[in-house]
Amino acid sequence: MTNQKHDFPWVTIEDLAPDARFSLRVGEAGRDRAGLTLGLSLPTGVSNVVRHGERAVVCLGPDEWLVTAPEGERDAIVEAFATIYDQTPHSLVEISDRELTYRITGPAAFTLMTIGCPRDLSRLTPGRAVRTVFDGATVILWRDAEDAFRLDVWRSFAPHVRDLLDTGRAELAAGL
Amino acid sequence: MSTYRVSGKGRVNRGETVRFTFDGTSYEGYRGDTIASALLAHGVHLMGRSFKYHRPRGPVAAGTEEPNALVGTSRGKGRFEPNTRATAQELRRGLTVESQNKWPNLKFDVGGINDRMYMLFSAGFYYKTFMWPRSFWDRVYEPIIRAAAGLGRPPEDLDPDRYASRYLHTDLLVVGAGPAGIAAALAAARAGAEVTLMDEHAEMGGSLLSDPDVTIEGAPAWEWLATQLAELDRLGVRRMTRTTAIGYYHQNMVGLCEKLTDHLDDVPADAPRERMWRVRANRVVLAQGALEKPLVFDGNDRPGVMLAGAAQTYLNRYGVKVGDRAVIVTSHDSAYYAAFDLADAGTRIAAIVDTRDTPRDDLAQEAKRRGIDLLAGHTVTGTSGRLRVKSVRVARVSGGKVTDGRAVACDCLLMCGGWTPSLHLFSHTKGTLKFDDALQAFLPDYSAEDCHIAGAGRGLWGYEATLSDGNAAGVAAAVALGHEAQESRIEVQGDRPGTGVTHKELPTDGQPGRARAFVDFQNDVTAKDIRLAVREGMRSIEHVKRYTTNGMATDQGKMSNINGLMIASDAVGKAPPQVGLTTFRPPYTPTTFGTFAGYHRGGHFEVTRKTPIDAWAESHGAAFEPVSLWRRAWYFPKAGEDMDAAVARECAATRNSVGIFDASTLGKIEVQGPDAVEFMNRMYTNPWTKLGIGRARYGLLLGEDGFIRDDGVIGRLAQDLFHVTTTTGGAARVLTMMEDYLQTEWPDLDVWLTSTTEQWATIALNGPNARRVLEPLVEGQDMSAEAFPHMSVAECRVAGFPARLFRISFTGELGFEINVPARHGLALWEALMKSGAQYDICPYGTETMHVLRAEKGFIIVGQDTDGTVTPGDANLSWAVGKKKPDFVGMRSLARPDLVAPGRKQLVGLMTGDGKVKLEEGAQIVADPNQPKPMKMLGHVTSSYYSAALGRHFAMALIEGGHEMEGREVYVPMPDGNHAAKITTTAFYDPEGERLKV
Amino acid sequence: MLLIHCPYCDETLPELEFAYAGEAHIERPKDPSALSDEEWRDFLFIRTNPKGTHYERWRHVHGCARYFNAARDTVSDKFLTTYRAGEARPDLDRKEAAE
Amino acid sequence: MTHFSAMSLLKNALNGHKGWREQWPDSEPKKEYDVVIVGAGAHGLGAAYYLAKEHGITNVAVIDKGWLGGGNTGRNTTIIRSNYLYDESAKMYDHALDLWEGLSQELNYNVMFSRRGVMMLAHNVHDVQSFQRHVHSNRLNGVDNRWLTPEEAKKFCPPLNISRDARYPVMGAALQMRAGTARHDAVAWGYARAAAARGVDIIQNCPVIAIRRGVDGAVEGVDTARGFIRARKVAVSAAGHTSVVMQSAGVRMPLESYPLQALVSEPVKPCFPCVVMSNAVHAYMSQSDKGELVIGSGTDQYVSYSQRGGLPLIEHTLAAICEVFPIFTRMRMLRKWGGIVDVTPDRSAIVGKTPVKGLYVNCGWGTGGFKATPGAAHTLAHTVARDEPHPINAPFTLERFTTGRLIDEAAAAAVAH
Repeated sequence: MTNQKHDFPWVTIEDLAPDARFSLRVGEAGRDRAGLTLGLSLPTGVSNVVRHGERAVVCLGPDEWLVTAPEGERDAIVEAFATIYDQTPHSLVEISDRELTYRITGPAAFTLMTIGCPRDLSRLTPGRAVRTVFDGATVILWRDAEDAFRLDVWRSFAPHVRDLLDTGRAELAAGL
Repeated sequence: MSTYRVSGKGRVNRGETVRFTFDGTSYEGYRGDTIASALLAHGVHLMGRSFKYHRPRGPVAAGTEEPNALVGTSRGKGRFEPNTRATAQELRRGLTVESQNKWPNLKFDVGGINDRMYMLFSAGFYYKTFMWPRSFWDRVYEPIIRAAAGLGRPPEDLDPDRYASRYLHTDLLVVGAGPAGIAAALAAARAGAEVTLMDEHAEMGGSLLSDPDVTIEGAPAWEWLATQLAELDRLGVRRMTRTTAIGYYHQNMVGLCEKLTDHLDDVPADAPRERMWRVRANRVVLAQGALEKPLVFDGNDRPGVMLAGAAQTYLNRYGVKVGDRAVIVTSHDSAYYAAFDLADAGTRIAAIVDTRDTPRDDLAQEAKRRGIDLLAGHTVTGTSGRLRVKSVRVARVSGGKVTDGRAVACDCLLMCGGWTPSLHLFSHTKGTLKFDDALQAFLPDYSAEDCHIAGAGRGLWGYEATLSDGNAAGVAAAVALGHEAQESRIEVQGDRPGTGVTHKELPTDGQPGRARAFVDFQNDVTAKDIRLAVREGMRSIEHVKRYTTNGMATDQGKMSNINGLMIASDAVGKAPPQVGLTTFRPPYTPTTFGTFAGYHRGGHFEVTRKTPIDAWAESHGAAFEPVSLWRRAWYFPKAGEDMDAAVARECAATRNSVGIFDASTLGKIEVQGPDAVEFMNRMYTNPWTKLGIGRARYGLLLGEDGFIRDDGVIGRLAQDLFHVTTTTGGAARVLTMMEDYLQTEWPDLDVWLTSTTEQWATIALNGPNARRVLEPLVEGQDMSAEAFPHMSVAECRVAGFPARLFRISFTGELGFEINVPARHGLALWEALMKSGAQYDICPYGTETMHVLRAEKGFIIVGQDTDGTVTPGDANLSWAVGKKKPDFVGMRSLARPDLVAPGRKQLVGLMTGDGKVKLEEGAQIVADPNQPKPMKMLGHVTSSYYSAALGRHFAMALIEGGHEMEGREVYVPMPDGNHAAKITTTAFYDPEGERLKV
Repeated sequence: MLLIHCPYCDETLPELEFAYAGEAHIERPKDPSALSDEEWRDFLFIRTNPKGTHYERWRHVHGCARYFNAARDTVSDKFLTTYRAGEARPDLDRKEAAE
Repeated sequence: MTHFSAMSLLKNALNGHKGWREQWPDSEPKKEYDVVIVGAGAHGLGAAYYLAKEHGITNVAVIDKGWLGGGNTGRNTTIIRSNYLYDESAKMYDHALDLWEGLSQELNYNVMFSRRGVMMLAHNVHDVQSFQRHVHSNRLNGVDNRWLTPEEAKKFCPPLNISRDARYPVMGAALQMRAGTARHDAVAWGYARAAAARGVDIIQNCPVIAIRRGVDGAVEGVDTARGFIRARKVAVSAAGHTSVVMQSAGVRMPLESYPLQALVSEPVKPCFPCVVMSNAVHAYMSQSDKGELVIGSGTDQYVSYSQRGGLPLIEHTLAAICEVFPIFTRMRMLRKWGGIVDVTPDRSAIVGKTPVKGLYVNCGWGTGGFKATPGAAHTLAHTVARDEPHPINAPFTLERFTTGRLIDEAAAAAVAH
């Protein structure tokens, strides 16, 4: 990449504090009710994100959503869904501890992601998120802005992913 | 010193000298030189020895296709590599170069004896001999053959360098930055396409770098080149140099290897040596140009004999003339330009030998103007000189007769047998080639991928033609990508167009059987080897290649394939396409293992999964064992303890008081929904309908073939909610299998599956004191035996953390498994250790877990089962719901062989005195004195020392074992035959009294 | 590495996100116990393995996690189409004519 | 047939190698044969040779769609071993090994069978248990196989990394000394030459279009690109293409064909004295007589006849090689290629009769077919000649998929062939 050296190889990798996370599974019939329970309309179409206050919901599959919320809202969400279960069968599983999250920001963030992610990241426009693969590990990849990504990684895979991110950052710093 | 450097020529940086050594001698070159150009500048042609005959060789080419000038290169310990192409490796300060395949030295090589005996070493000679006496093959012949083979010496030390990789998505990838590639990239980029342009050389320009005198669009070639490259940069084209497209894979995925540091004097910290780019392009333009073919004649391999185009490159690109007195032999017009350039630079051209009768008039005039002797309708029949060519024998060819042979003195012989379109990457796509009779070359035909071929790769010649074709390919690609673009002709003055003819080996006035006319230089394959192969029945080019090894050298046939084909097709008597073209295979040029391995070396080779409690285990001296991707604490040795001692202590502590075990790696799946119980009924062998809320049950999972796949304890937390556990290794497999059935066979079921393996940290507490340790920490659950009996599950708080608490036992002792959110796993562990201190709580690892479960006869799937074991075989019929209409694997259990007598069944095995440890995997026989092959009844699956029983015990799978209880069998081991009695597998506390607390 | 169109995500994505899952349209019998040993064998083991169009299953395992079906040419490895689980085998001739 | 020997080589060397004649003729098909074998790989050619030599059946044609030996015979990594777990497999592969040992002399063609030893590395407790089971079972079956400590393994193969810190530490190894490699092309050529010398016709570039059956259901012959060839016995030995050929006879097979890749490095001086297999890491390597490191990769996940194969697999394979042999990172891959392997549900072969009278099949060798060559060929010839299986191939039936009597080496040990 001989003509790319002028790219400022600056990138920051941060560990984020955990928030409340749920895997929400519900059929088409219950989708509206489930959304209402969260105070929003569940996004349809994989990779779409809907936010409501500090809550964010991303559609990961045709009947699967990842719900993130501040830790303080955890119990309220659990209780709210419990009350609708009989009329609206669903599965709400808390997974707050399943994944760890890294935030990758900076002008070289995009390039850093390409060391592990086989997707065409230019098609993941800011504001969207997908489940994908990073160096063999399943991850939820959020693109928060042009040069800001988040990776949710299963806890035991996280050090492996972090190690590669650090290697890549050092490589960028070396200018090659 | 460098007598062959021509002033005013070349693109090397004369302002920067670079010192390096070759076979211990120090030389000076310039920045931008290759090893070969720098050595040639000192008049050194001899750079290597050939593979079979150890013939002295010099560079024949000026690029990566070089078969002869292969050297070992090094930059210090761990950074040595064999078989580096001297013609491609750029000089760097301190580069150490050594020649290969010679002893004691390059000029005098004992292996050269092979050359004297060449008549013995004909094609495939080794298939015909070395067979007697039979034992000599292993001990004598093969070791000699092996020692003689191989080129460079292998690396011996660990490589300190790093290797990297990236993915890249681009609209258009242009492979090759010669004139056609540059024109294509520019045309597409101007139309608005996003373009990546790459080239294997240190700088872009391709053949233009060797042809400074043509004028393109009014500008001298190099000026035009600089302008175009600047515009490419302005248009944002990603330009990559020192980057080789190694392979063309499915759907326009192209692998690129970028060399990042081999040309640098010093390697920056953290810089990778090479990077693999996995490029996915919407469109690809292949502009790989063409490769010059050697001519095949006796002695065409002596140092000083090289391709005319290579000589032109050494002169124009590196400012090096390859000799003082040259003879040119050619069948193509292009060599004339090499001759003219060399003549103009001061090399005396002794003759141009044109194999064609009528040279192009303008070329003849130009030759005449320079006073060059032009011998049309001539051939070369031999050369002389040992370490450097001294003279060339030229002769007239008329009416098929070779006459008037005479020697012409020279110090270099420049040959050109025409040009082969470089279609390697196209060939990787399984694109088809068609033979062009006029060009006598293979050209691209059907393409299986979205790619365009441009320039010399399509058989075009001359700059105007290739530039314009490149432009057209770029336009076509841009249009295909949805841009608007118009083709335009790129005008060239002083163009160097040309045509030529293709030959088999050149005619000779000598004895053809004695001619050493090389086709594959490195592998020493001669024309007569190829004819011999055909005579022996090798009629397909693949057979010829494999029989003679033609095209199997490190240049992968770039120099030799077409010449070999021409000769073979002549010998077979068929047209070349009917004899075939061997497939080009990736990589385009040899590529380091490191580049492919990329980041996946050392600790990063593969993920190592660790539990939240792993760090505690590590700091407390645990030994670990790998289990699938996890590492698990195996045992916790105290000072002076070996594994047996540690395990015996851990077992005893658990049985006598309390043990603590990290079970976090167990797979966990949340099964939830109105149809959860129906789903469980269909997946598992067991019945689930009547399992009460708050109760747990052992679950057994079969494959559809009826054999055991997985097992685990499953708790029912609510009417519609099951907490399923799986084996550590089976977690992903089981969830995949469940999803498969749910999504594709039973989509009507209202149930959802979520992996919670990593949500929970799981700690098992076992032993008579387990409740005493746990109870003080529990809130929200009555822990009494009545309120919380064996096989219960509850949601409560433990040590202040929300928990899912199971009362289950894999040890036969009072046991609990506490699941807490993973972030609290370590804190819970420490809380339990603290609470258990007064009971001498003992952390134990997987080995103790295995012993304790075996004492109870509990199976480990994968150890006591092996993919051929049914529930009945494993004493688990009780876990199969007899009244269920169906479950996965049920139908297979009724297949004839699964109900036939004589199945291998799980039993206990006890040796007489209990002092012998039967080896796991040891086989079981009824009669240890029978001759081999013995009739084996089964094998030992698990074998341990039991502290509780005070003896060794084992489990085994034995034919008809369930009927054989009490019978004696034998276990032959290396130390002798051991008698053992077949027992049940309930070794310890068979009545389960210890759970009733 | 193949590029695969996921009919649920409606995106064409690298093979590394997907897992192959064998021949498609082999439905598990509703009542396996009613089958002869030979019929059960056919379900378990007999595969078409064609040289040409192959109907097969994939799972977008590192994505939406759905199983889906594909028609792929086993000679060129090119996908002819992909479609959702449960949908009928597409009429490829008609599809081609329509495109 | 010109006898090959050091003398004949010397004699020909003196006369400019003019005396060598074709090793086998390129035959035109006759109208009828006693036996037609579909597939001129080493298995098919070997079966023809043994039909002629041991059963006196010489009116035999071996037909191939391309050039002989051009399929998996010429595309594999040439590992030969017999230390299989199950009696059925051990007997088959050991039978083959017995034949390998005298094959050069028998065929008068140096197939360069090299007893370099095959070492299988154990990287975890499960591997240790599994390989120990192999060692024990092999010992009682009379099959050579022994257990090595990591240090012994390192001594046997110096480039091996036995550091305890490795991601996949070596916990021991099973070594079969009698095992090794052979020159794959020579096996096909040697059988072809010896079969042709006994009257077998080898018909190349003649695709079989269909197997023809008569009204009674029995085999009548094969339709080929060069017309119908009558034969009452047809043996299909077409590796990855078996399903397609069998389908034409109305027999559906429990087979799937997958792309398998292999690769070699540039040649270097001898540095790797044996064959090493590491199933857990997926690394298989030896060094050829020419000096190339010969490396087996894995199969792609999908059914394919493209012989193409993807890049990620090669990346993984070479990462695995660098994990087990870290000094080789600077070695260079010279070429990689693909083959098509036919895989059965239990990863063991099918050699024997079919439900169709006169139709025989030899297939399903997966990645392990080369080592079985003489054994498969020999027992197939027996089955065809006598219309009943040899005791050694008797368990390798099609019926086992109905009865459930599988020979599942892979399930038993997670071991690749």
